[in-house]
Amino acid sequence: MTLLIESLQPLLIPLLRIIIVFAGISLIVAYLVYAERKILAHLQVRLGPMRVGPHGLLQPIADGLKLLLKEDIIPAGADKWLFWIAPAISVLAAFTAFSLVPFAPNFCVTDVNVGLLFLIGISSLGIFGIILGGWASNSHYPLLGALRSTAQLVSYEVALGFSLVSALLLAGTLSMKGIVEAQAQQGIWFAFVQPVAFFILFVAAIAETNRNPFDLPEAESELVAGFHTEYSGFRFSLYFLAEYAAMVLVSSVAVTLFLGGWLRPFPSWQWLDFLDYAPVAVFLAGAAWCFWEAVRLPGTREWRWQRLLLLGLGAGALAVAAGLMFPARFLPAFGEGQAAFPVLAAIQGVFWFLLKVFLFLFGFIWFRGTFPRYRFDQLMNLGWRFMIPVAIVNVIFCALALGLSRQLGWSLPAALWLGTGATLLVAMLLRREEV
Amino acid sequence: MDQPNVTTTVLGADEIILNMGPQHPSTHGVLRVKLKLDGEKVIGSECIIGYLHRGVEKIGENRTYPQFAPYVDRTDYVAAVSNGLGYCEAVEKLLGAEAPPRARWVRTILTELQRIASHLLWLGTHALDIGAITPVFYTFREREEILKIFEKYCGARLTTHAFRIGGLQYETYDGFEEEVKAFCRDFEKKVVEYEELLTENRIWVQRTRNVGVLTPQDAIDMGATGPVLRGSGIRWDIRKAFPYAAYDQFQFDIPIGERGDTYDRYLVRMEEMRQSRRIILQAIESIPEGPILARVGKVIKPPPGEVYHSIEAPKGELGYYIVSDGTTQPYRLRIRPPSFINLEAFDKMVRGHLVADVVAIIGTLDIVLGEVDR
Amino acid sequence: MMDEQKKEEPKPAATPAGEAKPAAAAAAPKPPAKPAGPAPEPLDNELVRRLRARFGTAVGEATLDRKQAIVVIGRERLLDACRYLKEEEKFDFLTDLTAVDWLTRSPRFAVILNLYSFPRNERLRLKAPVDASCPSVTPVWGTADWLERECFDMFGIVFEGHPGLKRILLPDEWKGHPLRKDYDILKQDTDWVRENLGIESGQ
Amino acid sequence: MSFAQAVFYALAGVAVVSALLVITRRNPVHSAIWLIITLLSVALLYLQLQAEFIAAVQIILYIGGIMVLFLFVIMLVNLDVALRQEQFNRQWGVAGLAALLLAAELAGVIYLGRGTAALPQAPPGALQPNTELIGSALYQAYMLPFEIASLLLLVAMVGAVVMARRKAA
Repeated sequence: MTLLIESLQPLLIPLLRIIIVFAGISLIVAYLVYAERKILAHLQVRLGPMRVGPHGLLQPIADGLKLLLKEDIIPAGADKWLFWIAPAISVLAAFTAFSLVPFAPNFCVTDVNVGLLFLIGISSLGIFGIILGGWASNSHYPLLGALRSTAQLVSYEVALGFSLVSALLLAGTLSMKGIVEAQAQQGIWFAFVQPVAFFILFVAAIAETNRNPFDLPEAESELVAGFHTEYSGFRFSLYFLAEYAAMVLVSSVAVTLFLGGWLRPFPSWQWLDFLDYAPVAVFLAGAAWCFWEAVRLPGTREWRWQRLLLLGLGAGALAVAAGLMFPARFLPAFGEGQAAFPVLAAIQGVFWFLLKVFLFLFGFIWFRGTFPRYRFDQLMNLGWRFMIPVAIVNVIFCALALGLSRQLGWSLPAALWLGTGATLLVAMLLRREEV
Repeated sequence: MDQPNVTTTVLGADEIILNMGPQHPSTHGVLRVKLKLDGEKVIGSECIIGYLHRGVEKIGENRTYPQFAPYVDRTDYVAAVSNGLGYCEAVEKLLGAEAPPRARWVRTILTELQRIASHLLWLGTHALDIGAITPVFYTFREREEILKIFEKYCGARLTTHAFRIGGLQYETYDGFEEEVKAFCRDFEKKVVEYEELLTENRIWVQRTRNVGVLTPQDAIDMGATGPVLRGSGIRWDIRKAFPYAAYDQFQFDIPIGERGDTYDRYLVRMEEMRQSRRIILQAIESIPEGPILARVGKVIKPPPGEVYHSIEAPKGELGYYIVSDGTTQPYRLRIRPPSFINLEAFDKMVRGHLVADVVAIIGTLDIVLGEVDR
Repeated sequence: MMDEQKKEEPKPAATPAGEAKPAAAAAAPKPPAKPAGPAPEPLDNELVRRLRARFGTAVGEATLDRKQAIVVIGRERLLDACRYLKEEEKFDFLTDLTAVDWLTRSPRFAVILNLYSFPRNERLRLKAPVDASCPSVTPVWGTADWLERECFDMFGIVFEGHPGLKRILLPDEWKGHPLRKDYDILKQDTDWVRENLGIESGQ
Repeated sequence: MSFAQAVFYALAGVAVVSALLVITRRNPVHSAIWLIITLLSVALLYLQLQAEFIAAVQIILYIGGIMVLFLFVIMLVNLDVALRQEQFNRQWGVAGLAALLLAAELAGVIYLGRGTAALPQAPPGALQPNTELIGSALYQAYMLPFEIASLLLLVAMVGAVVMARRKAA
């Protein structure tokens, strides 16, 4: 018995991490949907969900329950086995890939030395969920959606891959953690020296996650709902989950590769060290807002519960802020003595990482509220005749710059900016040809 | 694993038939389109309509002239005021009567407001079809203001029945002028707002340029009217060609397109909204005082004969052909529906385009199925 | 009345002398007291004369009703007349095509073609008395396609030479033509309703 | 049998069985799925051999790329016809015999040479750094073969484009 426990010991910590990541991502995804609805609503001069909980905060839970309880319909002519398994593939691929994302220096499920490759490999399995789901439905719209999806994902994966290569060249490693560490070491986020690659990654990421303006596989006004037209209830919610998880995933990859992962902005500038206290400030601000709102509520009885809730939330936020500032000397367990506030130091990486991911996700939602949809041939043209050539040119110039700085001792950022300029020139030429 | 009994859709390298509608998000009602596809390319199409057919023309033969007026509101139900204007003027012509100036001025104002409302609805849904989900909320915001004016004027927002044979149903309410002026003042900025979202948006231009091109010859041959005809570059507007209501009193331009594509029709309608605003502002400044109803008698009984009267409805030429046999009911009442005839050009516009363009083309035709099917 | 005349006058500069309207306006009698109202009167202008010269007896009565020109054309020369009007007289736009059921007359129906000319800014209404069939004008104006289908659907008039004459608004299997005068307003194809909608009555 | 061996045999078994299913399924989409499973288990075998890079590339290229295109093409063709066709033609007896002969020959060779061909033990840990080693092997030691192979692929690609074009014209 003890032997069994001992042999399971090495599995325990990863298991715990997996559970934390899984639960965290599920929560983020659920509230991402809420955030999307809210942000879109405010872009569109309306309020969005307001009914379930204060400001509709419990809406995701209500939605989830509704989807779970809905009737699950399998179309008569469908290939039942595939119809059943396809959404599961999508979700599995999206969630498994998170095991390779380094959320903080001390927190990721696993760090493999070919981590990035594995991540891309696993996330590319998600396509099968779409293809097989579209095919198994045995209906025209899903099939067309699946075909569009396939072509789109395969095409943009190439551009995505090339944009990653330039970051890899700079980092000199395929390990996700190593890439962030390389950025810390070089004292600059790769987005600043490889803006073209970052831009291409951003656009390709939108295309890979089927988001507007590249949401053709599920273009509502053309293909009803694309590949998941025939899906309902729980299976539909799986697709939904997979799609949003994929959004978080590509944002995480982009943040890791180009925005310095868990690093705070300008980690090498000492005078910006006060930024380390940003998490505390956020919670304090939250507490202040709660208290202010509670005071502002009308004094009548019907607002009593609202007020209590707000006060409770404010107190909770205050408590969290206090907890973050827990001094080291009362916590011998952390004992290294490096950080004055070990809890804060521990939360630091995750805080910045998620903040950047949310910024990225906000971009996704903003795009959705702003742009019309591309047509299929235009999407392909953009991918093959603009993005991929530019990405390749960018890789070449990036490698050249690296060579110049290594062989001739040029300053690396200067060489890279030169390369970027050259890439932009090429891009302009390509653009002109198209018009 | 059991041997699956899959009946796969025939998707050879040749053709498939794709059925769009009658329940489809972007067929604007119950239009059903059968598309013959080669891959995603359309090589033929057939519109199947009539799902909303209510026999309006038959009803017209069985109602007295005033009784029928509310029915016309329900043909193009997003431009009820225009329908009412056309019908009332047609019957007035049949009677040989004419509405007094004040009535004509108010009719013009309300009809132009209705044109703006109808175009706003079109803009929102058209953008939505092409994937821009935000403009629809902005346009509905402004449309709401117009509907509020209608509601204050006649108590209804959609099927207004605002006019009466011989003039107006109601006198304008207190503050009507101010509210219309306030709307016009704000609306100028709002149009700019829509244009900022779309006009120079690369994707919008790519999605609409050279899509659904209708040459001037084809437009005339297919009987297209309204913005569809003007988008093809023909400067023709019934408000200028055969002025009715009080349009001969006001200055306005008729925008036209150059290439006859979806983008041109978009620009034409955007400019039409501005011109409508211009007309409203001129009209509101010069509303004459006086009676609002001509003396047409309690019982409308036109002498035998027939008349065709048409107006420039938001969607095109809306005509009423009425044959009277001297009784209180029309002997024959024909509505020339602009949507129906504009939709006829659909097949010509859609060939050679992709499925995604079909949606854009349905949107640019600005059809209302209530009017197509009547 | 004065205002009415002004309106009827062709506005755009593109218009050459509109024959029908000014002649009519000159001929129009002063409107009498209210109850009488407008009445049709005979029309005789250049266009009608040219038509008569070309198509002889096929051109029937020409009238001016509420200042709108109406010309009756025999069904056998209808297509030729349309072609002539489009090509020579520049009536390039078929605004509308419909029919009227004169139950007691013979021929029973009148097919109405509402023409418009962009260069002249002028309308002209053709009437072709027909019984059960009428030549199709689809070769002349593309618009006629759906309009003739609707006419067939509603009146049962068969348009000879139409590329695909079938019902357009009603279901293909529907029996009866609703706009005929002997089709009561409450009448419906109850068999169709029962079979396809599963209810006893659609009303 | 150690844990590693058990994993190996399980993966190998899955690979072989699903490979058999690939050729026996009537529905090409199902065949493709079994092929994916075969490829996946092979990738896992690579992983067991500490060849992480090869495993990742196997997944990205074969499963994420080639199989997706396979499925794409399968969906475009008429499956009804494929379902109605005979899956095995009359030569299957001869083919089976040939396969049996080949298997016997392989078994014989392995049996006869069982002492001589000792396979080297897999290194205890991963070759570090895995990716760099492959990189330097491909670009230094095997530069020429690598370039020739890529040239071959280029030729194949150009050929495919030319063929597709001619058909369209």
